[in-house]
Amino acid sequence: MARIGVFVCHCGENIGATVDCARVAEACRKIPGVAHSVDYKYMCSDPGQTLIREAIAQNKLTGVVVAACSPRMHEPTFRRVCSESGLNPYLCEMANLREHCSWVHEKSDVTTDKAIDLVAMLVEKVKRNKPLHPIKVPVTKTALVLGGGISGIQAALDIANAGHKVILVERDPSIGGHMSQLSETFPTLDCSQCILTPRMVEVAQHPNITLYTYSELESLDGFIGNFKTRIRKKARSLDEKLCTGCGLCTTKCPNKKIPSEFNTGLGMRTAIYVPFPQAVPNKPVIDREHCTYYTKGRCRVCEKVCPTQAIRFDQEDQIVEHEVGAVVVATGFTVKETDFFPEYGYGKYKDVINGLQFERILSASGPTLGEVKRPSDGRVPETVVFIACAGSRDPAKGIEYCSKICCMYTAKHAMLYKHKVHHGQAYVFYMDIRAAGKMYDEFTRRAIEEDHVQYIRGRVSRIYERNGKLIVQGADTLLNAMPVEIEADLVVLATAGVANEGAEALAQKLHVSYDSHKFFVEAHPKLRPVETNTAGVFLAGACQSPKDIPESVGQASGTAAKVAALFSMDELTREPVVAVVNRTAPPLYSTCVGCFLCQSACPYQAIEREEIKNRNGQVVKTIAKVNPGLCQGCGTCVAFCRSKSIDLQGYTHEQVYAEVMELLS
Amino acid sequence: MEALQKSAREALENHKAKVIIGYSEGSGGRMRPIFVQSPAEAEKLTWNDRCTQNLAVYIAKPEVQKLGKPALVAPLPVLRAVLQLASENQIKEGDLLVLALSDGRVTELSQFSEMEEFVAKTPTHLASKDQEAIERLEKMTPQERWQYWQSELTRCFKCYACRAACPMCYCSRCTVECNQPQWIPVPAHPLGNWEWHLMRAMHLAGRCVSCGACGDACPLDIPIHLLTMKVEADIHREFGSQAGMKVQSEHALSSFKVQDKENFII
Amino acid sequence: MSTAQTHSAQNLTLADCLLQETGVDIRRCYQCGKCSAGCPMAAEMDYPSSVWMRMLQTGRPDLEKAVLKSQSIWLCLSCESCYVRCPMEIDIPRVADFLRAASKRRGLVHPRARNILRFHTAFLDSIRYTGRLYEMGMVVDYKVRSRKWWQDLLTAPGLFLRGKLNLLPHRVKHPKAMRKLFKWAAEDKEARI
Amino acid sequence: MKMGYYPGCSISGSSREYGESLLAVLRALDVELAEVEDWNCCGASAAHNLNHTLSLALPARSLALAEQQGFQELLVPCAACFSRLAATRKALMADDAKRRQIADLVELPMKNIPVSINLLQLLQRVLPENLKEKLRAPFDYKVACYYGCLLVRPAEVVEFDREEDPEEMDRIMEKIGAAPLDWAFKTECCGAGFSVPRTDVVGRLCARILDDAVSRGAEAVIVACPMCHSNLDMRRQASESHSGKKYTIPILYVTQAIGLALGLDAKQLGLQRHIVPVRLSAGKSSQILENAPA
Repeated sequence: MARIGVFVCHCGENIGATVDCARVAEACRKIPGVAHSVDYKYMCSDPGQTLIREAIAQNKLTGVVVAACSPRMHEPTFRRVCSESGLNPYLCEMANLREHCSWVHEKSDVTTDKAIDLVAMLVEKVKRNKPLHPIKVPVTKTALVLGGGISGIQAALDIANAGHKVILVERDPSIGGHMSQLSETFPTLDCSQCILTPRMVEVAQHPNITLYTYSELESLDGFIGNFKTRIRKKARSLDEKLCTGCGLCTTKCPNKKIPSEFNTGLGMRTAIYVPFPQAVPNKPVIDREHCTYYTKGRCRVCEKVCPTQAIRFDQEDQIVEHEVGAVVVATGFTVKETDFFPEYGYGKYKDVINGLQFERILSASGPTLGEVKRPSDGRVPETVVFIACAGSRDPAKGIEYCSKICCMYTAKHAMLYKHKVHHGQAYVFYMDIRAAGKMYDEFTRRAIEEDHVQYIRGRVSRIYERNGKLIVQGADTLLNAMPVEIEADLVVLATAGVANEGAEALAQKLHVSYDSHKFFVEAHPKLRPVETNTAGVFLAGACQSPKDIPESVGQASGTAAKVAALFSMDELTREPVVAVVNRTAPPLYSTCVGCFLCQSACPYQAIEREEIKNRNGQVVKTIAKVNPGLCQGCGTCVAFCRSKSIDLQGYTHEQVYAEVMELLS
Repeated sequence: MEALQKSAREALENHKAKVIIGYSEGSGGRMRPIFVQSPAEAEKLTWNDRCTQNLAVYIAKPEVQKLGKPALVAPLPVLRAVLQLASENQIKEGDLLVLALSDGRVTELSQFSEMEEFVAKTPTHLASKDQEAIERLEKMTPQERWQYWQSELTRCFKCYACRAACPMCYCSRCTVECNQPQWIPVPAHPLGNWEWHLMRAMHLAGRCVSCGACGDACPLDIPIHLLTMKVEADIHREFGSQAGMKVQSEHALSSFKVQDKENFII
Repeated sequence: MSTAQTHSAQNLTLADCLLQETGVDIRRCYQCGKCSAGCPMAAEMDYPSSVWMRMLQTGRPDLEKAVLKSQSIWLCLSCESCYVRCPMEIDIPRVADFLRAASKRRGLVHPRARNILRFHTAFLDSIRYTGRLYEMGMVVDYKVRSRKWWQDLLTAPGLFLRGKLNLLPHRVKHPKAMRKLFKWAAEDKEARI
Repeated sequence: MKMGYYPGCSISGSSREYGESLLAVLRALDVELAEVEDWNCCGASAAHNLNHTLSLALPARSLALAEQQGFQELLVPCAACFSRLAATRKALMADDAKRRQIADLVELPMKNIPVSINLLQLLQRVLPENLKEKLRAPFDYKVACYYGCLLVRPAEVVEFDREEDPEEMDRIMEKIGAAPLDWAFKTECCGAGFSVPRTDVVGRLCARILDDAVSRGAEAVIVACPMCHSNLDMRRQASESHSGKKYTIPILYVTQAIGLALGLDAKQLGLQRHIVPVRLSAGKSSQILENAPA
């Protein structure tokens, strides 16, 4: 027979002023199974807790209902009190008299009646509660970092420096990401590569970091603390141990006319190549799509010239497997191409380029060695038009968001252009200048005031070419929308920052959510910005939304702190509020019929298949099984199960039904 | 008809199947299922407009499974039921042979992919009387519709013939048999009847192949098939998916998608 | 002047009426100016489209009246270049149609736009009676209305000699049906704002 | 194949050479047209300027007649008519109440409103792949294809080609041996409905168009709309007085260019009706085309 204790809290005036707490305690005393019922001013205070402790001991209580505030704050408090008194903590429930009753109603008898109902429901539930025990899972103290841009580098270094193993996976032949392509960085105008390359080298040399470049994630299974990952190491066609990075092969390769990805198509590279001089690792790869040996079956010049005989034409992709405890996703973003803009010529004008291309033109390591020359004819542009919001904040183009970084880099571009071409004229068409950040607004003001960049508030309607000039048709909305037509030599579109190609497929492999723009979604926009809905998978940098360098680095360090905190424990303790598939006596074994509709409904991939075998080892039935490591206790599967074969521990059908029936009675 | 008998006979003779589940004449002008186990019996198989039972209901039954690999005489709804059952992991590839009927022809199908192809090119519209009845219901005001179903469902005496006739009702323990807690009251009172039929409609949402067998089976002629058909049509319209079309189907109502709107969560 | 006088009885702004009648919501406009930038007529307009969008957004009766009195709304050629490039997908030519109807209704047509209005009226009158455009009749009608007797006098003989001018109108078989359409359209809600 | 045909008022009047050349070319391509009986003016561009409902009602009557006469598709060669008819169909398909009202007024059912297609869409379909082999006199000139406003936009109404820098007419010109130019004013407005009340505006807008075409070496401007044609051809004087330059470049309908390439008679194609004489340089396709103004 149940012996339930009811403890009604006044929460000072919070509940006491509206609800007649004494009457609630009095009424609850009459509920069958209630052995003890009292009210008290502050149940969470020390004397209040003592009250509960003593009552459990004296009345041999089998369950406790604390009628007080939201369980968010004090459920752990009261469960601890029960636990200390020898009662399983999951036999304690809270009725929320504050948020659900006193704060939302006027003082009246009906309000008190409702409070009594709320407590009575919980009493019926607690009568059916079963002792539960926290779930313990071990933690593998190795982190997987996906993406070797500045965010991935930062996260990897921070985790490695905290003493944990890191596996860093980068899709391209070298780490460095977009930051390695930039010329200078705002608002300080310091050289991007100069501050990045030491970090890249540190990654390569760190004893705790295993680096896989030219590699991609194949799969990720398991759950927090216990992931299993498979990584595809694409064939470099080269024995990395033998290669010294002398670079002879890349200079001798006869196939020199391949648009360089690193130089955004503005420069050329060879078929065997290192993407840029500071690459880490400084070992080439053979681009099999373009290599004459792979396309036509002859050449092998690189093989002949290699002093260490490192070339391996027959090398195959390799799959490596690792067990990891946490994942940091730092796969970055990309920018829209200029062919995204019909009104700006569908990408057919060579001198209409995007911001990343202009970075390469400005960069000392770029195709023009840092001299500003336009792509079509190599002339120094005398008039350059920069267009902000090219694709961003443009619902018609399907991108309604602000790409955040363009205002700043456009100001930087215009400034650097003026620094290099003193007599040149720079125009910036903008809608708003979004320069919120430390020293950011000062930076854009400097472009206008010191470098005399002409800012025109308005969007460009059209660009067309005439006699080697680009006619930019805009309007000045601060001057009664007066038409403005500029004959430009070069136009730089600050195109929208968008999710990487393949982001969706990656998100599905990682089981993380993504938004309609394929950016990965954080667990909470304010309070859990670096976590995802999948426990143990964290987000850093622009794969979550466009971000500048400081923000990406900050977020990366945030993920590292999360990972380090996770790795500080040998075991994870998890709430036992998980779903369980029932088991019954043979020949049924379980009422589950194995339709597995719960499997597709589960947001956490927590449902597995379990084969039930008879004594002879034959499979007699395949039923669903919930992996308690992955289950988040959301209850979706419970709602879907037609045969009511799944129950959520702590919220079983029987418990919830009893609560509802109590309310209806 | 002869083509059907011939195919059935061959299937048995060539050991492609051990038992043919089909239709034969019963008493009083009604059709009944027949389980043909020898080639000689194949002549009892028949096929006409009165064959409204969904024979897919038998394939999961243990007593039928004991007879060995079955071949199922399958007009379109039966075939769709087979595919839906396969999508719900109730049948495995190769466990079943299908003698699909359409336009008086018999097509032997053994692979799921063949069945999917067959279904895809066959029109799946509802019978005109059902379509009209649904349209009539749609035109009613919510009050009128409430009245209508109130009067229809009050008559139900919970014989569960609808459940027995439905190939999708294959649970080894039905919710109505669950008494801890007792979800659906056992007696046939109006509230309990409502609960039963609403639950049945919800459980079939996104799964009903619109065969109408439940309505045909009802001894009181309550048109309960309209409930599930209407839900199915709505799902088809809203989500584009249709039950019983593909084995690897995205179950419209039970597939979590990150793109699903979560605007109800603050 | 109170808004009650300016607008329909419900104290609605012109932007509200526009939204109700046409479904076009000019509150979406964020003043990027792309419409004005690409407008072939912007240079001749007193208020280019992005400016009158802003004026309407304020909901101020004086600015609304200024828009309806402007020449701009009559200069819109409905070439749709603003609409296809508008990042907010605002149907600006449709807004111009609405504003012209409202301007005419309230007698606020800009003096320099009256010839444009006269031309449109002559055009519609021509089809009101014959069903098809009777170009010569329409031009004569327009000349009577606009008193621009001499304009085009030199081109007409050339057109005639090239067989480009019909001397007699073509009439549809059911002129009554045409008149019915005109009568029904005259009760257009937009024409009443 | 028999297709519904909605000529529109201009083709029946001031732009009859468009209709003549169109019929001649389609006859040569074995395409039969059947004119919608008793069609009426679409109201462009006056109706939508003054009364939105009228701008739907006028085209709706012609569409209803076409439907009654059993047409599922209508060829509408005038870009303005095409735009009005297509927009009306779209509006009425989305607005049941208005459609029923108009159906009652015109006493016709209006259930399956025919789809309007423009001339380029039709040519896209009917010009044979091996057209080049059939040409008697390839039209080997540098041409500027001028689409104007309403042929390609807004995309949701016309559902054809690209809104900016369209390509279909260029492809057609390539098929008859011409060299279409990449130029900047393919879709810039010529002033359409302002021809009479604001000839000055038309002069300014057309001068920009002609300037760009001429400066890039075009020998002819090709159009597929009577409004564009009359502004660029008939209003040549206004353009010249605006820019102070003299333009001799002829304006040809796309059908006239095709007709010439197919070897049809210049008169049959109505070339003599142009205000700006069609003089194309000799020595290329060994044809000298000249017409004295009548």
